Amino acid sequence: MTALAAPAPPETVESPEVLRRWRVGPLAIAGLVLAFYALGFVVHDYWFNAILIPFLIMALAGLGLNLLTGYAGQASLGTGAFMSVGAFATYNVLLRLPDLPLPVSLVIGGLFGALAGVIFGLPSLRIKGFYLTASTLAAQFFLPWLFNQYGWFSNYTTSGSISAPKLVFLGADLSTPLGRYLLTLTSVVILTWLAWNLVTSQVGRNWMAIRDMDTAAAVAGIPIAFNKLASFAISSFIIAIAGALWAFAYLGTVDARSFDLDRSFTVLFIIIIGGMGSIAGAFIGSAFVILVPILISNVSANLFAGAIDAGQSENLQKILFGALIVYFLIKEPNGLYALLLRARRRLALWPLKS
Amino acid sequence: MSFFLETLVGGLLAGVMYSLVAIGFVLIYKASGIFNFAQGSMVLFAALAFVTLREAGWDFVPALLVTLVVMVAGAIAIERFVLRALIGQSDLTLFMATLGLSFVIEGLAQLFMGASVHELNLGIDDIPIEVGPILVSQFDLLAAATAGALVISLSLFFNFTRIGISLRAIADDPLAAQSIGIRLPTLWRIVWGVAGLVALVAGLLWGARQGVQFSLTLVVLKALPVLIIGGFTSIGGAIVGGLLIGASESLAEIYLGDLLGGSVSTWFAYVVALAFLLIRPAGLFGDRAIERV
Amino acid sequence: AVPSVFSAAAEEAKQQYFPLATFRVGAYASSGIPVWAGEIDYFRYINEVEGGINGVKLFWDECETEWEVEKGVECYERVKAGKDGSPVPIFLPHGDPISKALTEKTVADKIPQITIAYGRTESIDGRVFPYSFPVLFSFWSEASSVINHIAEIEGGKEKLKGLKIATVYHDSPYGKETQVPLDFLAKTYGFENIQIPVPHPGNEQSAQWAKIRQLKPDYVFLRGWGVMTPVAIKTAAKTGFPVDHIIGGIWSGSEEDVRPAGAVGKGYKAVTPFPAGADFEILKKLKANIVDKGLSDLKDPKSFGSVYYNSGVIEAIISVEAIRKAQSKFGNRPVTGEEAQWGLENLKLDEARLKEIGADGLVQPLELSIKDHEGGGAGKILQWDGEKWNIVSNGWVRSDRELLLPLIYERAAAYAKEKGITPRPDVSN
Amino acid sequence: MNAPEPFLVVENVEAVYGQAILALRGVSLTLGEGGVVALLGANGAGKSTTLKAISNLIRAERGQVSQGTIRWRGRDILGRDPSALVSDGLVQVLEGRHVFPQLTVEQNLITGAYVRGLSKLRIADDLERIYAWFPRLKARRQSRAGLTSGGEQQMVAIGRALMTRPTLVLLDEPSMGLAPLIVEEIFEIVRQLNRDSGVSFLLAEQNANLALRYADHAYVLETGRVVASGAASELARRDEIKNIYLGGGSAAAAKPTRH
Amino acid sequence: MSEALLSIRDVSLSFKGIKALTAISFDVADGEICALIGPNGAGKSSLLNVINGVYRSDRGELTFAGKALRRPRPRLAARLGIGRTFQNNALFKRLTVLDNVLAGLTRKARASLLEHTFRVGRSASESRHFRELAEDTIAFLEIEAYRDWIVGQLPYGLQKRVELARALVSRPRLLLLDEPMAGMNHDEKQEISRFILDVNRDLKTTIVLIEHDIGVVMGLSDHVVVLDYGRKIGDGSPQEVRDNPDVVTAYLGTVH
Ligand SMILES: Nc1ncnc2c1ncn2[C@@H]1O[C@H](COP(=O)(O)OP(=O)(O)OP(=O)(O)O)[C@@H](O)[C@H]1O
Ligand SMILES: Nc1ncnc2c1ncn2[C@@H]1O[C@H](COP(=O)(O)OP(=O)(O)OP(=O)(O)O)[C@@H](O)[C@H]1O
Ligand SMILES: [Mg+2]
Ligand SMILES: [Mg+2]
Repeated sequence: MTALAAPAPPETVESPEVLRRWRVGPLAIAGLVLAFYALGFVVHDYWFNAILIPFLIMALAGLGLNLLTGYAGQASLGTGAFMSVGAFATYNVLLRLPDLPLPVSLVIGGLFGALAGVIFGLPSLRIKGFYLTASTLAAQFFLPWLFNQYGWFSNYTTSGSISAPKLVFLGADLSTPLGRYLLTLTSVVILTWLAWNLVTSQVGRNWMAIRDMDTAAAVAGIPIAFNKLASFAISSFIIAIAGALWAFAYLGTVDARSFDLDRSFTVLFIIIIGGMGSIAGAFIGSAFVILVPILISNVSANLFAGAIDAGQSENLQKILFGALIVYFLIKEPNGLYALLLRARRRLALWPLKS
Repeated sequence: MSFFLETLVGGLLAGVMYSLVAIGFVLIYKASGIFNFAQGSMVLFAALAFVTLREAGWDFVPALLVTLVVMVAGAIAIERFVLRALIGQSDLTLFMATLGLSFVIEGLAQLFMGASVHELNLGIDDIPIEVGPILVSQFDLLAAATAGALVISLSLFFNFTRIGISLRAIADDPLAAQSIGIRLPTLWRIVWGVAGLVALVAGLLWGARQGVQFSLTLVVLKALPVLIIGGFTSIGGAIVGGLLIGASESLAEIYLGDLLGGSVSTWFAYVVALAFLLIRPAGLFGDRAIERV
Repeated sequence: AVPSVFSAAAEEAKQQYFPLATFRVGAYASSGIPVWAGEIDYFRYINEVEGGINGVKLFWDECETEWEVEKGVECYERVKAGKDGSPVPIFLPHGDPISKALTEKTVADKIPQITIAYGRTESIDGRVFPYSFPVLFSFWSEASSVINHIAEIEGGKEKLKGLKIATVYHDSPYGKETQVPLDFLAKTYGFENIQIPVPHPGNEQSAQWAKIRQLKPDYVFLRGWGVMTPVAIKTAAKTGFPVDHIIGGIWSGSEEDVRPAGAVGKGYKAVTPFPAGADFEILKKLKANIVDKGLSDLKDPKSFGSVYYNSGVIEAIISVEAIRKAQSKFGNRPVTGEEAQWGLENLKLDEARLKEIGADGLVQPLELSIKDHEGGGAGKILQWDGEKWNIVSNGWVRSDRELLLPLIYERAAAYAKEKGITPRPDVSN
Repeated sequence: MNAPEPFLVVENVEAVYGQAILALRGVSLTLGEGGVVALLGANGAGKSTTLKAISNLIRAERGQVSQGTIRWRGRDILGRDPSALVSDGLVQVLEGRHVFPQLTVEQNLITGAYVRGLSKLRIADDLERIYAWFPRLKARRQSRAGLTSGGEQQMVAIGRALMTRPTLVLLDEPSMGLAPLIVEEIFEIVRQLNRDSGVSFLLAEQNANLALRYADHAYVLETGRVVASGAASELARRDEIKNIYLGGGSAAAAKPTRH
Repeated sequence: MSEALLSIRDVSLSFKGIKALTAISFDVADGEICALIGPNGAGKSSLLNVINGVYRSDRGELTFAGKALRRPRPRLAARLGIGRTFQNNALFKRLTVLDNVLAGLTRKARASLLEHTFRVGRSASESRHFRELAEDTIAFLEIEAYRDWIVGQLPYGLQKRVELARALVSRPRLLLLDEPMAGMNHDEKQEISRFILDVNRDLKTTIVLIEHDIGVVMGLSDHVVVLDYGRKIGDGSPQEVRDNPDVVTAYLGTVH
């Protein structure tokens, strides 16, 4: 038995202790973060407004959902709703308590999201699988309805849409593209760090245990109810902050309808294509979802301009995007992150074995 | 009182229409444990193909048959290029694949058949008839009858043939199903083909009600709570769930709507469904998850 | 900083860039396709027949938005810097949510957005919303025109008293926009104002119409969106409500909205700033010079002269005229957004000018100013005869803009206060 | 090479999981028609993988045969649809009780007969045969299989496979979790089917003593390679093989005891 | 033999008409190894499930360490120090071996959610401490080589070991093992037997174990309880049970 030589472990999944032991990780990540900050000072408006900011915010939402779905195993279609809670709560805090510093308002918005998450997470104590997923739709339809229905939430504007009062922190105006980018990036960095702490700790491990087999988790002494609700709370906290950023740092103004079911799908899609149960996966998935359509559209705009009918070219793009999704899922069901890891390993072994 | 009755009957009839869409989901879920998000796109595609043929001058029956053939061909292609390659993957992965599929189907539909809005006339007048104190539409009655017939025949088909049990076997454990010779590809083609048929029926009836247009894909939103209540695996549950949702939604809109400011039916069905789940975690007729240690 | 760079560059550029944020796929493609065809056909007409605007030809790129906010924003960001040295004079967001998301961005970039018959009503006040132009017909004007049309049928505004008018609306910010003015008008004229919401997407309305059957209103004002309209008409017929007593709003008034309702749609009316029909002079010219020569962007010839096609033409006319106006001050060259803003705010299309363009009857007489980015405020009433729309109103039905404007200014001021905006002074000319 | 080719030939097969884990590194074995061959080896040696490579169920676990050939009755069966193989008479009993949890015990068994498309009557006969072997299943016939005990599930899995009326059975750890009486029973069934109906068996089994008692030929695997093979009776006698690869000698070998 | 650590009195359990357990009573003495044997479907696993609260018995009482277990729930049982392995491996499939074992330590965890989130307070020291415990157990069961493997990809036999490690790592007072040696060859069974003996001897862990290999049972256990059709048909020393004619006909047959 002990004579059995174990080959190198396949590294397709993020497991808390494996992550914790990353050696190159911190340095590389610090470098990456710095690079992102540096990027802020070299790129053009278009990059902030159309690519970097939405990419970061959707990655953040993906991160939040990944905690819930990828780590704790509770698939949710209520992401849009929790984003809307963040947006509307933050809006009201900014409006009604204008003296609070911006980060505090964001955190309060996140806390309301957490509260909503806990309330709508309660059914998870009894319901599992797609039934649970479908039941999160109750949140998805109820919360945006609430914000749309009662004018108080949008301060009785006729249009029902909310827009950010001036974004100021420590006297600096964060309403410029660069300001909004830095605000977003900083929020993302901090929340990612916290999420990282969580998933590499006993908490993350417990969530994953519940995900993989909840009876066994209970037998091992893991408090199931507490952890499920905690995962809903923390995930919704992050998602809510993403929602507030979406409203104020990206679009500038939103109404409840822009947090519809499609948004929930997009975020779910991000984590599945990026890699469930992987922090990097949320970023990779977000990049895919935000960048690929833009890429396709830019390429085809330059390639086929005039050659084929505009409408048909749009349809082809849509088909292509759908086909890409299916293709990548077939190629690597564990997401692009796993695909990258494998490619990296191949590359490392390259001269030796194909 | 008659107002109440009328609201109730209106709701019930609407509920049947929801069931019609829900059945498509049930079929595929039964067969593979997949929550098929592309069902809505299939409804659109079928209806669009049918009207396009009709507008090109085809007769009703040939148009119907050709559409059906197209849907079955589509089912075979889906099995070949998507499902087969994804055997044994997690539910969520499969779910997402169907989402990708829906992009493809919608894109294809619009690529070949355009994006215009079409009228679909099935030749049934939508004229109200008075039944006692209440008004009922002939069309709605027909729709209800169609849905009823469909449910009964499908239930019989799946409960009294080998296919039914084989499908449940596949959904339970595809590996084991293969190991004893159940042909996944064949069965998947059958089920997706039947789901295509159901999509066609739903597409025709919904299309006649609201026109054949992109928003046909949105009818799935009405089907989801129906599924939750009825259970993802029960065809009969789809009809019971549909009636329950239709009726409660309609009554809620009238009697709760004033209280809460209207539009409650956006979420009411989901909340009803959720309440049901808390009592029966697998819907009324769904299979309970089995976990033995 | 951006515009100054470009005004220099623009003087060298010979052509005017005019990006188009289209939606040719997705949920709203059926309306997008004819709209953009109308738009593009008119631009081609300007280029081919008139040799450009005072010799400055137009050229454009498309980017697809699928009518989604994020894609719209991305598109705007992609094109806003102009192309080949030619700046963007005007942006047409074509979508209520997109236009709202762009409200502040357009101010920062100094690019006017034209939002005909959508967008914030209070952006009529150009002192607070310098770069948003809800030209022609706001939702408030829409509501008021419908009431005035009913008054006409009934034989005068005093006859409105005691009438029951129900508004069946799409339950969204768009749908709710008319609640305030209707409330106000109901108080003014003494009719009963009933509001009935329909949740998105509105493919099932039995409860709403059961309620209408119970309340028995005299008229129904239908503010639908997408599939909600045909379903409403069908359900109305099913529940025995007379279809010719339903008056649709702008976005319930296209061929695409009624055709699916089939035979029961006959008699249904709608108010619109985009009259349907191919008899207008300019449409004849488009037919002769563009469509018949195979230059049209329109794939489905049936749509020529439809509400959506005409709306594209109308929007293009207004854009072109605004650029023309701007050229009158800044010179015959591609203009910047800031210059086009001036053009828009000083745009005046009287009967005479409209006749010259060939758009009399198609576009209502219009006069914009800093305080008034709407300028028109009238609509025509269409009635569906089972095949096509016919104009049944006697010319343009005017709204009670004088009554409503103060309310609008109040709301604009409140917005300014919330956002900490100092309104521009009204320095008309 | 005039002699007829053996019933089943596995030649130099390499198998990989997830394009990364090399589980078989060139396994070759043969099985004559009507033979009973045992595959032995420690945990992780590759027994299950060999069986799955033959039945082609390896595909469903994201694995694949990257090299080598597998022929059955003279035909190349590499990469064939597993269910097609079943209808030709090759069935595998998966390791680890793969029952259909939502179906009843009886429904589970009946699914095994579908591949033959038999009449209800014939199916009933076959069912009785299975019930005669495993009376325990008859008692639990209406229970959902997922709720039955571990051993009962194992019986269901074996019974279900036998319902296909196979000519070649790949049995993966049949004795796992079964009470001693039932283990004996299963091996008796193997012997009986083999003798009376000429069914061939390839069985992966941890209980080497038992397996060698019933098999006529055996292969020993270690880390994906065949390290020894021969007639079962001979292998059973070769102590060094037993000690090195099969863990311990005869049943009489020292057991850990208390005190 | 010392006094009873676990005493089971008159426990009955049924599922929709199926009597899984009928009036079962016996004691498990502190420090002993008690084997539970019986034909398939006799109710052995069900009994373990009742002991640690996965199933709720219809009737009967359980006493653990002198205290009555009124409403046993899995987590409560874990907190009291009852560890468990399962017949069908119930591992956390997508975690590594190490993380599976660490998860077994939850009942000892003290650091709060917030401490972990911000990496403050007890978070770091606890993680370090847990890591040591886990590594010890992994070394003890000789699976270091697989420490970073995803459990789902391990062969069955190794998975059983990991499960044992997970149950063992928190040093339970009572360890319930459901067929820990299924699917192993003779050597491997001996190895596991040795581990079990070591645990029992060195850590004074009381063990209840289900096993079908009668040779192992005889060699390992102090006390054997035999179930058949949900009833207890034998209870005594290994030798006594082996000589019990009921047991022979119901379970062993004539082979042994
Ligand atoms: N689904 C899988 N994915 C990845 N690796 C696998 C998979 N199944 C088996 N392996 C690996 O392949 C090798 C051989 O495993 P296999 O299951 O064939 O062994 P075995 O001899 O049947 O062992 P056991 O006696 O434990 O059943 C092992 O190293 C195992 O880790
Ligand atoms: N949750 C359940 N629902 C229904 N029946 C059950 C359930 N759990 C156990 N049973 C039944 O109770 C009986 C005892 O099962 P149990 O699993 O305890 O047997 P066991 O002695 O462990 O058998 P084995 O040796 O085969 O594992 C079996 O007939 C089984 O079908
Ligand atoms: Mg094996
Ligand atoms: Mg058991």
